[in-house]
Amino acid sequence: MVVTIGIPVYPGTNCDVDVYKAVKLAGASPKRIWYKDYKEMWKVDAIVIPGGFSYADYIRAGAIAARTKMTETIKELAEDGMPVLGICNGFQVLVESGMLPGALTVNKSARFICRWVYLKVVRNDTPFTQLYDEGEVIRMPIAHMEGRYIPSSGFNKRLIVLQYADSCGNVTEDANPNGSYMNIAGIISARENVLGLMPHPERASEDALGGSDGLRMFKSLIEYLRR
Amino acid sequence: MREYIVRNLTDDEKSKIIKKLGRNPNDVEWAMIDVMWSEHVSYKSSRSFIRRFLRSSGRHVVVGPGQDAGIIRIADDIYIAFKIESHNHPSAVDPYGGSSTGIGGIVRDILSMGAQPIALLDSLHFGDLDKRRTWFHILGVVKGISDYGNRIGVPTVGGETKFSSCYNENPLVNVACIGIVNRIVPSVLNKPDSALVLYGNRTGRDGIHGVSFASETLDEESIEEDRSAVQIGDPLTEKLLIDASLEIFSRGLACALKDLGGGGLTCAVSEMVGKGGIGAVIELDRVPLREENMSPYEILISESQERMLLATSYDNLEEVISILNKYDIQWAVIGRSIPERKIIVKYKGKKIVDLPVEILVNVPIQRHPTKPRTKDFSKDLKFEPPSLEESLVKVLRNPNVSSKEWIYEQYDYEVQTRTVIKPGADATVLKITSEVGVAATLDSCADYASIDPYEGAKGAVAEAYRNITAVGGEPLAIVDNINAGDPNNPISYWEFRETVRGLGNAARAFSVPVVGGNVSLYNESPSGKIWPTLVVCMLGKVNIRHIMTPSLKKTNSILVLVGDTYNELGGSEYLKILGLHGYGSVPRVRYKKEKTNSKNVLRCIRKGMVLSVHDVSDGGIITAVAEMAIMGKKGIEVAIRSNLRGDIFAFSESHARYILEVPEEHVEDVLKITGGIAIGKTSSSSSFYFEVNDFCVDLPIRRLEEAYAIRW
Amino acid sequence: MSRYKAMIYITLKEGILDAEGETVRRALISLGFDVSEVKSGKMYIIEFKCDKDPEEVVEKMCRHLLANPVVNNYKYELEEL
Amino acid sequence: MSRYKAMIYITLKEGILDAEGETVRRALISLGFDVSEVKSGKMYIIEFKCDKDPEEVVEKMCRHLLANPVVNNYKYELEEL
Ligand SMILES: Nc1ncnc2c1ncn2[C@@H]1O[C@H](COP(=O)(O)OP(=O)(O)O)[C@@H](O)[C@H]1O
Ligand SMILES: [Mg+2]
Repeated sequence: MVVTIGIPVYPGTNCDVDVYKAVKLAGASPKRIWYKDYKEMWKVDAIVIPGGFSYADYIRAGAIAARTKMTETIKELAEDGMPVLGICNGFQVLVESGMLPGALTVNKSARFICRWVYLKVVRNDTPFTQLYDEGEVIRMPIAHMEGRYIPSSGFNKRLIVLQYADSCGNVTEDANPNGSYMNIAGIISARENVLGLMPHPERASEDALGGSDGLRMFKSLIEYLRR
Repeated sequence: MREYIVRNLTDDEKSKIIKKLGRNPNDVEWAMIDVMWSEHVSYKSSRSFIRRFLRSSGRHVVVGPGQDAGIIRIADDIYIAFKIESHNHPSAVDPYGGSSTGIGGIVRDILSMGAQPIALLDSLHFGDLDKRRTWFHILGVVKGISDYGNRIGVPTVGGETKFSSCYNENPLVNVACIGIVNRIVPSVLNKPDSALVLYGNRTGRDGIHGVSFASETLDEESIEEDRSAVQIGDPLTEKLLIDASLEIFSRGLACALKDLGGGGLTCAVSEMVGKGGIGAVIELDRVPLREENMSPYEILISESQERMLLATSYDNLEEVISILNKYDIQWAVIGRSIPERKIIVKYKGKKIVDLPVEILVNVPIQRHPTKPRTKDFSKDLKFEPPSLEESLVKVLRNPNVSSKEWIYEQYDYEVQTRTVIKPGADATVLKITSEVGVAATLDSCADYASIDPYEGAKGAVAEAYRNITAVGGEPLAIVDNINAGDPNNPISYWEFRETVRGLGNAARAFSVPVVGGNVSLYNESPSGKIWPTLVVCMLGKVNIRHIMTPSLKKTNSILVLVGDTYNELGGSEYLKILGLHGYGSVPRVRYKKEKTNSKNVLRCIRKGMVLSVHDVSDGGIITAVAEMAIMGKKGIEVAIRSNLRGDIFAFSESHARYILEVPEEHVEDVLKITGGIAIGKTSSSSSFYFEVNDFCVDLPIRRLEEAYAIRW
Repeated sequence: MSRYKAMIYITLKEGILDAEGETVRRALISLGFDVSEVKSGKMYIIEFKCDKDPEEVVEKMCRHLLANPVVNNYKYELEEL
Repeated sequence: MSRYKAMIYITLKEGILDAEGETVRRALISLGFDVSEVKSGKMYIIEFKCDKDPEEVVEKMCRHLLANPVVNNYKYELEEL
């Protein structure tokens, strides 16, 4: 079965081609869709919102993109149960549009950080992480200015899927690159079909680039869709 | 003629122009001639030396100097465009705006060749760290590059950062961009009756007199007065501009393309048609404006950012427009090309400019007197050496040497998923296909050039050559940026000439042609001038399977030193920490040795006989070994006997040297191939033991790491 | 329809680390100023037209786009042009 | 030494491209607001101590760090605490 994955492209999105390559490598059929062509999203099996700087991150990262017809469409599809993965700016769009709880704000250092980090896989019972082991430590790069997760009131810890950790999987303050609440790197929606994460799995999709732990995230999703 | 319009012309040039034209130009015409005759646009003071010393031939050169960027072939059907540019003056006044628009400009240079921008590099030179102004420069420049480069989705993958008081008032911001070319789009148009489409940002009053500003020395007054020369970048528009342009190229709709940089619309139009032997009619009313009541001369010379000029056939116009509309980019058909060699500008129904193209594009060469600096740099150097331990820690902590992670971590160096060797190594490697990669480095040796400009220029080329070699690359070509002082100052002009001469000779000797470059003069202020600073951007070709990094990989492997060490401390980091900069002879470039050693090191890498490689440069052998140990988190034990005094051996910055980490079983072969010597081994302990004659360092690696990884 | 100008100020809520403000505070101290606290914020000066209650319109702009209720406070001044 | 609170507002000078303001304007329009102009700016609320003229101190903070006189305008309000 051919799995089609829709990749929305907003003005300023810049990881769409990287995600396209990774999704293809993982075995699915990717489709980049310009934000004006949002109706094309109806035809896909799952959505990956890529990173970048939609609308140059003006106001707040993801804020303007979250209020476009494209995002409204994605939200409707997610409400119908379609899996949606938001990476970096994609995660920011997800929280800004209310598809995920909380907010993402300026890093503790007030600087942009590009760095490879270790992550602990807290949950492997999601469509996006089923190919990892629970508690497994994986490596991926982060690259963001606004990645500090702030919970909204009544935050449910069950939603945490990925945490920044050291190479042994200890969730320490030192391992927290941006000051996120509880070292949160990725969370899932209550319905468990929308995942947002700050690290870039598509940049860790090939050993030549420094690691391939990220590729399994796309493979997980594809396997889930095939079932 | 209003004086504020004409800033670059001498009286002599003015009368030449009147004679050639047979009449007095009007105000608008004067303004156009003026920008075209500025140093920044015309290279009038530098062209003669560049022609004389820089020749660029080579099997793999596809486009040499003179275009928006150089293009080389690195494999059968892989073409790479690259170019470097300075944004020194704007960055001195507005570091954030200056560096970000520098990035925007160099990216559009690459774009205008029809190439897809895939990487950026930055060479930064700042003043003393104990000056408030230096911090104003550093923080603004780095943030400017980060905010702009990251947003447009082009990774900033490498660079260099150096410090000296000569840059206090005149920091240098040189940025380079690399692109992949599918089909070259010329910047020259030779077809009359093509539509000229201006697209991108609207035109505002910003950047008026930018070129003149870049062609003058800086003083307080010029800073205040030249406010309008400063521009602010708009990365969102730039990103859309890139995407739209790439789509236009891929559908074959571009006849010619130019970015609007220095000299604005005037320069873009006259160079595009002028070099193609035709002319153009411009309808100025059609230019989309950001501000009301802009005068024709302001519209013609504004340097507002993020604008491109495209020539396309009228048949394809509709398709071009639909692409621009898709990306919400402003556009206007502002004119057409004509067979007559004239630039005609119409405004409000009247013809306001009618100039022969030649007057705008054929600017006569200007010569200035030169005067050698008579300084005896071979001056005897005698001093009591402090302890090696203390010196090593000081050198590692010196901002010229210490890790630049805190800078490159603010740049997205991963986007586009090509960065195989990340910043922090000797050169960056970008993956082009699963086999072929490009190695890239930026280097300068201004500290040597401050003592001997000729030898320093050669040194910058040699260092770049070694950095490419060290990652496993075969050096291919150069683009360069020469930063110097006021050409009217005979010593500055001599330094400039010596720099060009050194660059030219070295490039020829190493068979690494110069395919493009940029000159930035007038880096002088009342408090002094900069050291002549040649920044070399070199590209090499690598096989992705045979790449190397400098971090030590294993314990109990052997460290091999390749290359000879001389008493060459002049311009070294060691003398700098001792407060003796200016004494001693600078490292000499020995072409033959440099080439042989490079070839031999590459051979060892390709045969899989080495685990890590680092070239020896700033801080000498001991620093190179320390960096390898710090990056690889491995202990080392080194013991060397030398005829030189121990500290001199340890810190000499002689060229043509490398440190290799070699597994036991390959040591014999590696020594045979390279003629190197085994100097020690890696160990499982966490200590750094380095002994040379009766000098010795024995420190925990952690101590060195603390010094090296200093963060600001 | 009347024309208005709104000055909108957006800050971080009490209790949320103001990373930028903190950086500015440290920079000011290193420059020799005796600074105990810095809060950073954003400001938008907006000229708009409407025929209903302008205050309601500005509230809407803030809640729909300019401020994020999870992290931001906002306030504004309104002026008829 | 007295304590003061300064509210500092920093905007771009007239004629200098305000890309953020322009993007926000378009976003507001697409959300149905009738907006003719948006200017973006920054603000800092600073608590500090000094024994000389506080106005002079704030001027210095602005000129030395918070604003670049080449591209920015700034204004402030001062309050003794
Ligand atoms: N301004 C900068 N931007 C990006 N990378 C930088 C910058 N300055 C230094 N680097 C990186 O830090 C590393 C060390 O730089 P440098 O000491 O100049 O290396 P080398 O001596 O081998 O030329 C390189 O990988 C370089 O790319
Ligand atoms: Mg090196």
